[in-house]
Formats: sequence, structure tokens, C-alpha cells
Amino acid sequence: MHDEHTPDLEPIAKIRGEEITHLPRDLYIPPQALEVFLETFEGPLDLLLYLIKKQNIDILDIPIAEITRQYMEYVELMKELQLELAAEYLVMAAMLAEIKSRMLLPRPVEEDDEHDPRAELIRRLQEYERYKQAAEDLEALPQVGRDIFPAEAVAIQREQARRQPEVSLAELLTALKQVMQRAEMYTHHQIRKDALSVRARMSEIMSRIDSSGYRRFTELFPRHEGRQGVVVTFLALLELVKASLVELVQAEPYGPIHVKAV
Amino acid sequence: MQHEERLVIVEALLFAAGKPLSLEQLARLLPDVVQDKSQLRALLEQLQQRYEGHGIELVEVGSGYRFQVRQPYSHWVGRLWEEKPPRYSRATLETLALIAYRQPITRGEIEEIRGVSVSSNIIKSLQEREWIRVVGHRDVPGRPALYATTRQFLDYFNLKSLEQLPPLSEIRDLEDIARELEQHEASAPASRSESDTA
Amino acid sequence: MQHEERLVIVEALLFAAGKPLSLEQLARLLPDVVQDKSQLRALLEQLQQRYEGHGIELVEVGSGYRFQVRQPYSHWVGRLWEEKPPRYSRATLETLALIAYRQPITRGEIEEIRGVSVSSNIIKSLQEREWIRVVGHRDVPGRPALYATTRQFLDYFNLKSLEQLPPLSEIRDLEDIARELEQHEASAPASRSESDTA
Repeated sequence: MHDEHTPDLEPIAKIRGEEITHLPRDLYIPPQALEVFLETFEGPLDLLLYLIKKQNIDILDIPIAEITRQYMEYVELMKELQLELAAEYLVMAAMLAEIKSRMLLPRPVEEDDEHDPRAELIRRLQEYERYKQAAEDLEALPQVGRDIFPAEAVAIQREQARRQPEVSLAELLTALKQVMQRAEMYTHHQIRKDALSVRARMSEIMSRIDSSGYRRFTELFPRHEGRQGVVVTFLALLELVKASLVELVQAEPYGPIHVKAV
Repeated sequence: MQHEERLVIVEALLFAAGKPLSLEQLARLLPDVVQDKSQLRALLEQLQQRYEGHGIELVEVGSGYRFQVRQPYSHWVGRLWEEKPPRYSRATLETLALIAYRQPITRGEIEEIRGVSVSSNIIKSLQEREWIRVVGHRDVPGRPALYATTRQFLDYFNLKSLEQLPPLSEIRDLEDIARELEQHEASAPASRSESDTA
Repeated sequence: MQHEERLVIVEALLFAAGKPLSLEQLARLLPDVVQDKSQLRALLEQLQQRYEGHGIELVEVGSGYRFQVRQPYSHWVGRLWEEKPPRYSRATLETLALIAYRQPITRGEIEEIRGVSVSSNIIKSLQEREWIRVVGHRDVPGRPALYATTRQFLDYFNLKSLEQLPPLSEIRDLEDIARELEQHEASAPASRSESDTA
């Protein structure tokens, strides 16, 4: 399956109308499987590990120039296939290029190998590989529902003993106060009484249009509420439109307006 | 297969099923373990004997066989569920408070304000209690449900409408709340002031 | 109370609880049945023995003791459910592994080691499964949450404690790396790179 002699000129795939005539040298898989394959990498470190493993190289002895070349081929390919290329891949490409260039520079004699420009990369690769392995080990552990099945017996009086928690309004308010304080919204976004009535009306409107998908605009304004009610309802509708929760639709000029759930 | 192995496989299945298993179901699940129903019946009988003197027993009920706690001990077991009146966790209370005050609201928005995720169990338990319900879906990817409080919620807290919930600006501390609630109870609506102290 | 009766009450409770019960919980539930934890521990041990040769066993996991199907028989029990057990993505498993082995850890630290960003959904879904939780915040700008695994995580993976996690593979630290590189350089200079393409 590792065919070094795949002719370069025969188009392998068409991407955005352009013929792709060659794949990275080490990659010989059917184009349709390619995308799936490339998406299986969990990031640049994972891709690098794959490239290193494939060649049976010790992590401590990475041939930077070669690995960089291969890495770039994959990155180019991902770009061509329009895979969403995480920025991390490009950051790694830059890091590889930098290491490569630093390794080309003559090193002062007294400088020891702690400053091998590859050291940091090697450390990261090892670290990542370690947890990649740990994840596989974790997956292999027995799991409830897959390998472990708890044994249960029924206790007949179970249901009647279940009680619902009691809550006081004060508790509810304390909880709200705490969460708002935590969110540091206490002073900036005070929930005022009027806002609340609008919010309440928003819920009401939503629940009235949810069943059918539509509701006549005028039906949302209860006559008995008077001016105040119209204002609240109107504000609530505006809020809902603003939050794209509803749309106002009018089939024809001067026709009835409907409120539609989006 | 040894007889003993058949026995423990049937035992394991009955314990793991979480519901009664009928002869038919067992036979269907274990075609390579039991030959026929009469063999199965014999195994079940043997299992029943094996659990004599245990805290649990294998009984046949309407839809099949199940292990259950022996009656004399169910009284002890009942303690598992009557420990003390259950209380809602802080997460549940905060979720409920946010739904009440910021409705309609998605779970994601609650999570954003709370800064932590809201477990499905919290939402489910509030829905089961019929304190909250889904009133629509936000038109963003995933179409998350929008939650609002229900009439039952108002009833429980003895409120006529959501407007009767005290505005947050008036909550200074617990004492204030207590006082306010007292007043509320004593003097009826109206009195709540607009005097926003910003 | 007879010793035998204590035994079957504890047995009934463990089977009925639907979740692992810790020594503390059992002691709290049965103050009139068991005198102290050492007595309780002895009862549990005896129960374990009593279930030798059964299809189920009493094991201790993170949050306490539970009866479960012996692993050799779980293969038959799996047939009870038609849907396949969930499989977790590599991203999820790697995130979980990092939290398990490096706890407490921030999301940023996980991202640094994995070399890619960790989606909020992964963290959220792990929290909803109650496998991880926030145990604090790192005192740096932004005060990022510190994650740790829970007892339920241990329960799920059939572990009693974190020490039972498979050991991490050896890592050669920077000094070692430097030393090895040195040796390498000494023995085989110049030849690095280019030539060795698979």
C-alpha cells in the first residue's frame, strides 16, 4: 500500500475545479477517504506524532527538515480540501520553520545542547503522547453500561417516600442575588420591575404562538389591559424581534400582521 | 455449558435488567444458554431457593421475574428515600431564579450568567415539578429551548403574576426580604414602590 | 439484633439504593443496626464472600459499595439493551484523561498540552455527566476554573480511587533529553535529517 511510484501527473481529485495531481509523498489513500483521514487528527501535535511514528523515528531524534516538509504538505492539503484548519496548525508550522532555521545556524561551541532548538518541541510531543496514551487506557477501562452492570433489586415502597423539596421565596431571591453578584451584573444590569413585566410578557407571547407557529398581531393586545398593557406587549414584541425569537410577517400591504415563531 | 454457569448468567441478567423479565424475554436473550422454557423455569426455581434467607427474593410479577427487597426489610430500605425533606441544590435554586427573572431564557444563557453548566437533571426536575416549561426555541444553531415559569410556579409561591416578584434592586439582605414579605402578606399588593435605589 | 439480620438488611439496602453506598451513608442510615464502621466493614466483607460463585459481586468503587454483574457475564447482560453504549470522541477522552491525571487543571493548561483548543461542549458534557467539576479558580487573570474528577467518574470506570488509574507512560525530562541529544550528537554528528525518509 506504500507505493513510492504513484505517477505525479495523473489527477487524483478535483478540488474547487482544480485538479490535484499529487498528494503528499507518504500519503496514498483514496481521495474520498482523505478528508475523513485528515479530520482524525486531534491537532498539530497529533499530526506530528503520526508522521514520526510512521517512520519509526525516536521522538528524541526528529529529522526536523524532513518532518517539517511532510507537515507542510499535510497542512497544504487540508487547506486545499477546505477543511477548517485550526490556527494551531499554522502556529506549529511557524514553530517548525523557526526550529529549522535555527538549526541551520552555526552554534557557538560553548552553548550546550540544552539549547537544542528542538528541545521544546520534543518536550511537548512527549507530553502530548503521554496523555494520548492515557486517553486510550481510560477508554479501555471497564465502563458502566458497556462492561459494568450494576445489580439492582426493587424496593416496593420507594415511590411513596419520595418528597418534593420545599422552597421559600426568600431562598429563591437569595439565590438570584448570589448568582447576579457572582456575574457582577448586580450593579450594571439591574432587573427592574418594568423590565420584569416585559420579560413576563415575552414568555406569554412565546407560549401563545408556539402551538400554531402563528398568531395574529392584534390578538396579542388584550383589550382590558388598556394603554399600559399595549405598551408592555409592544415592548415585549420588540424585544422578541430584536432577539430573533419571532418575526412579524405581513402577506400583503395593509393585510393583517402575524407574529411568527422563527 | 455447565448448569452452574447457566444459573449465574440468568441471575446476572435479572439483577441488571432493572425491570421484570419474562420467560420469553429470557429465552430470547439467552438462546445459547437455555434450551427451552422448562429448563429456564427450573433455573428460576433454583435461584429462588438460593435466595432464601437473603434480604432480597426472586418473585414473579405480572410482566415477569424480578429481584425485590423482602417485605420485612423494606422498612429499613425506605430510609434511603426519607432521609430528610430533600432540598434543592444552590444550582437548582439559581437556575430557577434566573428562569423566573430573565424568562424566556435558554439553558446556555443561564450557564453564561451562572458561569457553570446547568445539568440536565436540574432542568428535568424543575420541569417534572411543572414549575418551568419550554415556550419556544431560539433560532440559533441547535435551536435551544427557551424556558419560562408556569402558573404552578406562581401558585406555589402564592403570586398572582410575575410582576409580584420583588425587584432585585430592593433586595438588600435577607432581613429586608423577610420584612418585605411580611408587609406583602399583611397589606396586600399595591404598596411595592418604584423607588429604585440604583 | 441477630448478626444474620444485620447482614440481610445491609444487603437489601445495597441492592435497593440504585447507586453505590459509602460506609458513612450506611452507618447514618442504620444507626440501630450497626454499631460502628468496623462492624459494618466486617458485614460487607462477609457479604462479599457470600456472593462468591454468584453472577454478581459486591465491589467498592469511588463513592461506595455496589453490587454489579461479574465481568465474565457482562457479555450476556449487554444483550439486554439494544442501543450500543456511548463511545466518546478522542477529544473528550484526552480532555478527561488530562483532568484525571493532572487535576486540578484549567482549560488553558489542557489546551497547552493537547496543542488545540478544547471546546466548551466537551467540558460541559463532562460536567453534565458529573465526571468532572470545578474545584476552584486559579489565581491568575481571568481566574480560570480548576477542574477535577468526581467520585462518579471513579464509579463509572469501576475504580476505587485515582491511584487505580493505569500509570502514565514514562517521560524523559528535559535534562534527560538534553543528555541524550548530547550523546547522540557525539556519536553521530552531522548526519541529522534529510536522508532518512521512511
